[in-house]
Amino acid sequence: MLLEINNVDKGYGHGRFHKKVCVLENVSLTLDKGKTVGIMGDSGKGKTTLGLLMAGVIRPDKGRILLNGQDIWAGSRKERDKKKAQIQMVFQHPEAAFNPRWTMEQSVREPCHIYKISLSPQDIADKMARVGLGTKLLKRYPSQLSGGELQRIALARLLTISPSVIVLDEPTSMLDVITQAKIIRLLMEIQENTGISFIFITHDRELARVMCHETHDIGDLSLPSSRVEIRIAAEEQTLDL
Amino acid sequence: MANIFFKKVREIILCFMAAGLLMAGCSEPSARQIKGPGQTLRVGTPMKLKQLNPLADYTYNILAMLLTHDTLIRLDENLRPIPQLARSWSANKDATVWTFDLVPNALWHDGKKVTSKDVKFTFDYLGKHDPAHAWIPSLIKEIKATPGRVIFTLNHPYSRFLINAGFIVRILPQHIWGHIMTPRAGETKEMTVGCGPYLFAQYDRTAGRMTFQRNPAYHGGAMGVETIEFYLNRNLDIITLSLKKGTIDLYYKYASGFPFPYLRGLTGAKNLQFITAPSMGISAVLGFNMAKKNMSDIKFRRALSLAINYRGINESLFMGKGTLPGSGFVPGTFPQQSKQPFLKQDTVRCRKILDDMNITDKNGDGIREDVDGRPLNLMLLARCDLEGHDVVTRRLVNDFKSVGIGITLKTADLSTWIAIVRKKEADLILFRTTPWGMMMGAGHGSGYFDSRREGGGVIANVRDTTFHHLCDEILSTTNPDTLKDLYGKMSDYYARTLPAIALGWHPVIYPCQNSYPVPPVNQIEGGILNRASLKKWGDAAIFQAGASVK
Amino acid sequence: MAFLTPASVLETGPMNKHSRNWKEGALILMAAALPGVSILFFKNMDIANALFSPWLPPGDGHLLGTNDVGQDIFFQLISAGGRSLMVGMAAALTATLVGTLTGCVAGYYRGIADRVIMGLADIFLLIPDIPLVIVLVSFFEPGLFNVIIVIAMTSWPGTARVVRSRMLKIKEYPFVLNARSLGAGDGHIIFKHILPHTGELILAKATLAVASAMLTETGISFLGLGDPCQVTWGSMLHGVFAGAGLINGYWWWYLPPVLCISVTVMGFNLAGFYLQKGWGGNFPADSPLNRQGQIPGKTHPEVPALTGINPPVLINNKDTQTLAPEPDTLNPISKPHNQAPDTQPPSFPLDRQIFRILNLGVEFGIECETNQKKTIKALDGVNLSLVKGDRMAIIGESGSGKSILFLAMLGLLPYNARMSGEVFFRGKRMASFSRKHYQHIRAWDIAYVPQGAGNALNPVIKVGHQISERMRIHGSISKKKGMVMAARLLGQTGITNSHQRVHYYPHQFSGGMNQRVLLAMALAGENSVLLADEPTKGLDDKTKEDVLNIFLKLNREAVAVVTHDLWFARQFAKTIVVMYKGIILEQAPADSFFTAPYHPYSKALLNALPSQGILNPVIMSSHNRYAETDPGDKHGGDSYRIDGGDDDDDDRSNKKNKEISRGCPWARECEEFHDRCRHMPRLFSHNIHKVRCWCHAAGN
Amino acid sequence: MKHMTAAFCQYVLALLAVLALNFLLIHMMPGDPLVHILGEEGYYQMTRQPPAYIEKIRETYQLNDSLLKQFLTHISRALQGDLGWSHHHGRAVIKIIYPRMGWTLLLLIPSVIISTMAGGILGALAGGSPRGWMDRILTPFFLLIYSIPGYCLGLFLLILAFHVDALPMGGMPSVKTDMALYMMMPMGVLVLHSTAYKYMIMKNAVIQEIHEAYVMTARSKGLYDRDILFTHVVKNALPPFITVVAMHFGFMMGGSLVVEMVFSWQGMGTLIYDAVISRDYPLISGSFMIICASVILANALADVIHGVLDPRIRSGNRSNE
Repeated sequence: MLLEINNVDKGYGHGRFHKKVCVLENVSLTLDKGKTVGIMGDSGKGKTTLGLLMAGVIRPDKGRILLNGQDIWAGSRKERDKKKAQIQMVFQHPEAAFNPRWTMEQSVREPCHIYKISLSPQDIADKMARVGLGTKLLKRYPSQLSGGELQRIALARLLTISPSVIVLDEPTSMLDVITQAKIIRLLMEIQENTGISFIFITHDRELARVMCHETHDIGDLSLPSSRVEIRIAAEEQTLDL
Repeated sequence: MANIFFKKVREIILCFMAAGLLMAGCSEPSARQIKGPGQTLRVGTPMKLKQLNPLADYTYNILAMLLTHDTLIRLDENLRPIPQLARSWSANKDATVWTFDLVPNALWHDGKKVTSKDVKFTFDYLGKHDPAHAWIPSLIKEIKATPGRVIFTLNHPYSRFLINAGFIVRILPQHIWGHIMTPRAGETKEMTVGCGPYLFAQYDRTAGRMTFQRNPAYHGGAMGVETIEFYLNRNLDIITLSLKKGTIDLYYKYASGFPFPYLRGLTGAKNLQFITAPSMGISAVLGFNMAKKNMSDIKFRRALSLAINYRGINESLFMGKGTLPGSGFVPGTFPQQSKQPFLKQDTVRCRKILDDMNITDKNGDGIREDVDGRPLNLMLLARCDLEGHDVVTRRLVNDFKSVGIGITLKTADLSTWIAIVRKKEADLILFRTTPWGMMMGAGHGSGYFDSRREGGGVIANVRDTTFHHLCDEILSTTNPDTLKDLYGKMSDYYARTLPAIALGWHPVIYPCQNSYPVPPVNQIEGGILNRASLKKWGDAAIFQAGASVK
Repeated sequence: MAFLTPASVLETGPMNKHSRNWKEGALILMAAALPGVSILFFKNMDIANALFSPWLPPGDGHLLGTNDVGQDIFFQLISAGGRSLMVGMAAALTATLVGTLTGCVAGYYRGIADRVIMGLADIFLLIPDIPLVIVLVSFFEPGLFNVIIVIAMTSWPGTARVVRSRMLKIKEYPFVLNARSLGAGDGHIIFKHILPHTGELILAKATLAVASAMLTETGISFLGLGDPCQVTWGSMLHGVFAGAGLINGYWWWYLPPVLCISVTVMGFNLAGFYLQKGWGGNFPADSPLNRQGQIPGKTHPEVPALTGINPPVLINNKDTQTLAPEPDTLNPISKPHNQAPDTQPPSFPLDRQIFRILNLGVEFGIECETNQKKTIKALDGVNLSLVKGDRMAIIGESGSGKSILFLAMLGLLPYNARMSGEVFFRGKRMASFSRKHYQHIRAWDIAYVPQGAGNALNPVIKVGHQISERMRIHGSISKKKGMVMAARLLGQTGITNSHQRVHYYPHQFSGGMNQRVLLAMALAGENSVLLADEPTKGLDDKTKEDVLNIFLKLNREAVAVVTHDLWFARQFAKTIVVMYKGIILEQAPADSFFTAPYHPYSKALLNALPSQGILNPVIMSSHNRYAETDPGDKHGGDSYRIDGGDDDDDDRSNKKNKEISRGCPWARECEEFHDRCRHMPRLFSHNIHKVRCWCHAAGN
Repeated sequence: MKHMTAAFCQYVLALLAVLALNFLLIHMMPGDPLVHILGEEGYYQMTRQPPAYIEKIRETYQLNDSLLKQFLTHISRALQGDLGWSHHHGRAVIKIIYPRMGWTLLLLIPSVIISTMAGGILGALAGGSPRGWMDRILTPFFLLIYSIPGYCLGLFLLILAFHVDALPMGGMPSVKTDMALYMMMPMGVLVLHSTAYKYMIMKNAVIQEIHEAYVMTARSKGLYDRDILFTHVVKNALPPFITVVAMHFGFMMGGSLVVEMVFSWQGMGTLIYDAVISRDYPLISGSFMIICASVILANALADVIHGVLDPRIRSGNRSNE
């Protein structure tokens, strides 16, 4: 089993004196290699939080996240980073996923720069071709590209460090139908070629049915006792990292 | 750790921010009508009053001396003692026993009779309770009070007892102050009761307006002026404007005339007369700390005195109305002194003297190095709250730099100034002398230099025993002739040893409405507002009736 | 009040350095710093301290006369200016440095550091600064150095608070989360990602801090607490009042310092405001932090307000829309180039047509990054008519201008929009309507349901009041009755115990419920025409069904819905209009459209639906025959940026680009591409369909 | 109410910290305070006496015990309203401060109210139509006023009064009736300066609010522009505006110090300045505390109003700004 989450809890504290609002309670999930697991549910139920947990961006209050059997939060910072490099995330808002002041080339080179892996222009061109884009886009700013293009470059960026799991947090909800179709087909294609497994978070049931091998509803996964009807703002508003 | 005590700044801020009440309201410039009795004298002053307690508040203490309280004797405009509560007085040969015969018909404002017991009580009470009068127990051995007479026996001969005790101590009613254990705490209405020619009427704290009524039952005969209104805490801009518009009659500030820069604002006014008199005090004095290395050498002090541009100071500070200062330090108003040459600026001679002393500019940075090679950098301590002193300091720094003497300026407020002087850190000390200060100690400013009189506003830099003997001699004789030649010796001593140099002698100018006859000037009582002028103005029915004063 | 720092309150999004405002700010800054800068030439000259005869009025040899000591006032003014500026700058620099550092630490590391630093900052902000300054200055020795420290001590909290709030915002942006998930260290994140965005803000803060530092310094030395030897403008004023300058009317002594202080401080304030865009001007749409090329107008429904993860400030672009009068007077712009006029007469009689739109074109002029003026055509030659009893659904992807169409029909176009063509409402030309008439129509005739995203509801007014507002203002019914009506309407839209929920505030409602409130608001006026913009956007399936039922139950004269949700369109609409890049590609009755669409774009649209199983052919890259002729295809083809003017200066052949843009908009992606497609096809009618594609030209 | 208690203890903490800082600072001041108690001559006389005598005097004026002890006694007494005894004025500090505070508030409260109203309304109108005629005239004018330092503004008015006889050149009226005449100029300066500041704040707040979606909704309901501006937009811009007004109250209190000096108005400003000059420790500490207390009170009040006006805050769901 590639990625395993067993009874993880996560809650957010609001402001100085408020008690914690629990969002997820004893969530368990398993993901096999080369498979796509879908997580569905309405907004405000904790899907994004689960995505961040799996990607190792935020730390679970209770429970463990195992990658190939090892807890990604155990060990020194260096080891943890190495493990976390295996799991990457694509975000819902394409234009917010890139630093607006950087050109696309700088953004694409960032992962390798951080992990000190050498990246030749040829690698970049090949990755861009993999997602169906020419290299001319690299000289432009994120604000000069469309949503679809940005999302594809985000994928290309992750492919440069060849992760084993990619968490897709509603990647196409901001895009229109045709672009969404293209991205979905692209993802399926990448999965076939490289065997990367996906966690697909969406609120669109049909899309999940088309894309994923198995799907779970966030409602059944997470059964928090103090079920607080949280509005969408509450869940995403304060990420106490 | 010096910090800034801006008495002068307060002065300026006073003139800018004091609770300026525009007398008789600008909006209603009342024309002067001459009416009969009930005249009002309106006095504008920048002095600030904090509490109605003659022992605790500096300003009210002055007003008490001037109006509501009597002293044993008074000094007239030529500094000769004249009777007040004491009808007559006499001293034994070696000035150790002084007897005063009291005036029989003196009454307190609340009607009780003034007795010799009150006089005895006052001296004992103040000696015990008031730190400011701590000299009484050490000076007076014993006071005997018989009906109509008081006899003081002193511990040692003290020829100026008449001035110090006779004039300084305001006689207090025993039946009121007897039960006040802490004289400096709090203020009550009955504290204002005295036996002087004027009664305290009322004080409006917010508007800063205080009124005194004439005391009909005054033993020396009722004064001429009916009521006196003081407008306290007024800034000089407002006072100048009010004088010009005739809404105040005269300006009063203890121990200083009208500030020269503001005089320029009054030049055009036709309704004003300017009474001038040579000032008893010196408003800017540069004292030398004789203990410090170079300062102890008279040649160096001479060189310094030659470097200063006295004419420039006269123009800047006194608008050219002052005169060149004499090396005898004591201004002309004191008759008993010997003629001494004037101080002049002579940079050539000054540089020659410094070169002879081998204090030359070795490294060419414009500042001379003293004998053992260190740059000559003198510390000038100045009071930051005295009128015009920041002008003088800037001029001095410039003058000394031009002859190659570096100056580090340190300005300090009164308390820090006193702390530094006592620690003897500063080389040059800038201060002022008040008329009363010149009378202190053995007189002629000796109080400022005698090293045995530490503390207070004095620099006490002369350790020379000949000077100490000279002072003791003056204190032990009352014979005017011997006093005259002793003071002559003192002026010679000043000119010869230059303990301090007066930066300029200047007149004191008091503006007042020209509808008044010219009043006598008594600088000890603060200028043109004194008992003599109040008496004189009473006869001339020239006041306008009590104008409704806002 | 003279010593306050407005900076902490006026902070808005950062600004791009290219824009015109920055240059004006710099200009003012230079003009203000002139008196001080001149010190550099006269710095060490000792003429400023040479003594002449005192109290001279301006005249021979002395431009501004001499002061009480005899120094020349003019040179004093210059050397004092240098010192005042030096003090101001030094104090502002220290304050900004300390503020930025503490702000970063507090903002990034949160926890105790945040509490402690912010606690300290609050205390310093709470203390009124002049009494503190006087106490501190009289505590230290006189000297410019102490004055600098004291001013810095009282002004660092302002910067700290602002930097901290900016850090908090940016820290939670996806590109930071992304960097963190990649394992980037804190240093990398702070200096590479976060600080560049706060650069302008810190610069603006520093400039404003200089202004207030100078004010404080002059205040201190005016009170006489500064260093008597080192003259600054404040101590010059102090000298004036010691020497009775005011009463004697020495204007040449007190006027110059006062004027210098005021001009310099104003210069810095102006520059600070410009830098901070606190100034009232509009925000250039093209700053790199804003979505470039998108149709300006945050309220523009096409561009989704960024809800969800990140607070909207940074990405959202504040458009220029204002309450200024609507563009009633339309200035005709050039006829859309080579647009073949549709000769097709409208198929319905005039009286049954509620809305008739003839050749409508809407253009927006925005400044792009490279500062050229660029116009974007949101709508390009639209011909449409909304007929009585019709239920029309306008389909198209975001950015195709469908929402702009509604705004044009309502006359709510943003300030910088330029409209061409005609819109007729019930046969009357809308351009001739007065503002009052417009407002009457919107109140009683046309109901508009705005898009639910962002805060379409006023957060501080009760929901019930907002629903009944339309009636209260015009129909003048009482507030209480309004609430009852609102409760009824809310109930109709399916919200339970609406009597109680009417008193709630928008933030207590979920996304779906907000949408229903907007619907109730539109239903309030029993208006005859209903225009709904994306009624089902961002809703989950169950709520979508409820909304659909509501729409089905409506009995309005005409209903038009803009949506990208094909499922909703299929259930609700009678006629379907497909729009792409501001041009209508196909108009057809619903059932025949969904069974057999004519236009290739419509086909691709239907195939892309997940419910259809995403049948689009696998496209490795978006090259097709058409694109091959242009190997360096810069566009992935689906860029929904409208091809307005030439926005890629590095493109090889602008002419090529122009030619493509004149052709059929879908040409690049179209499967049945043909040479003819290089020219824009007309709207041909093919039995009951109207389609703009050459393949169907045969019929005419 | 949770939100209220959090803010409340924050303010109490701030007050205590302010007091501690102020007490520490003032007591570190060099220079011997006795000089001001005994006066120049008195001090000179005293220094000639034996050290024991001096020690007794210092004892009577509590200048000897340790700083900390003095501070604790000061705090405990302050809470009971007894701010110590000022030897200069011979009266309890609280009695000195009370009337002076009255004069300052008499000057401050009306100018705060007037400037908030004027600044708010003008700002809203100018914000409502950016680059309209209102914006073009008012913004440069207010920026000019805002840039001129307070005391310079005061000086210009004083010079004006110097030439125009009707206006009194500062100072306090003794007759209550023409209080307005004397108050006119100092208040004029305060009002002008703070209106300029508040105008700019409100204008920018309104400009930002105009771009919100609910304005579009309101316009689509056919409301008149004025109604939209004042019911919708201003209601949203008000809460942050109120916070700014409170924070500004602190600055105005500080600013009034200078205005009182320029117009010699017997308020807290002149009191603090005199106290610092004459080293009257109890008075400095007391008046400093009163000023800080009033500023903190104003901020607390604004927090309450902010909560009332903005329902989002009231329901405890305060956004993490």
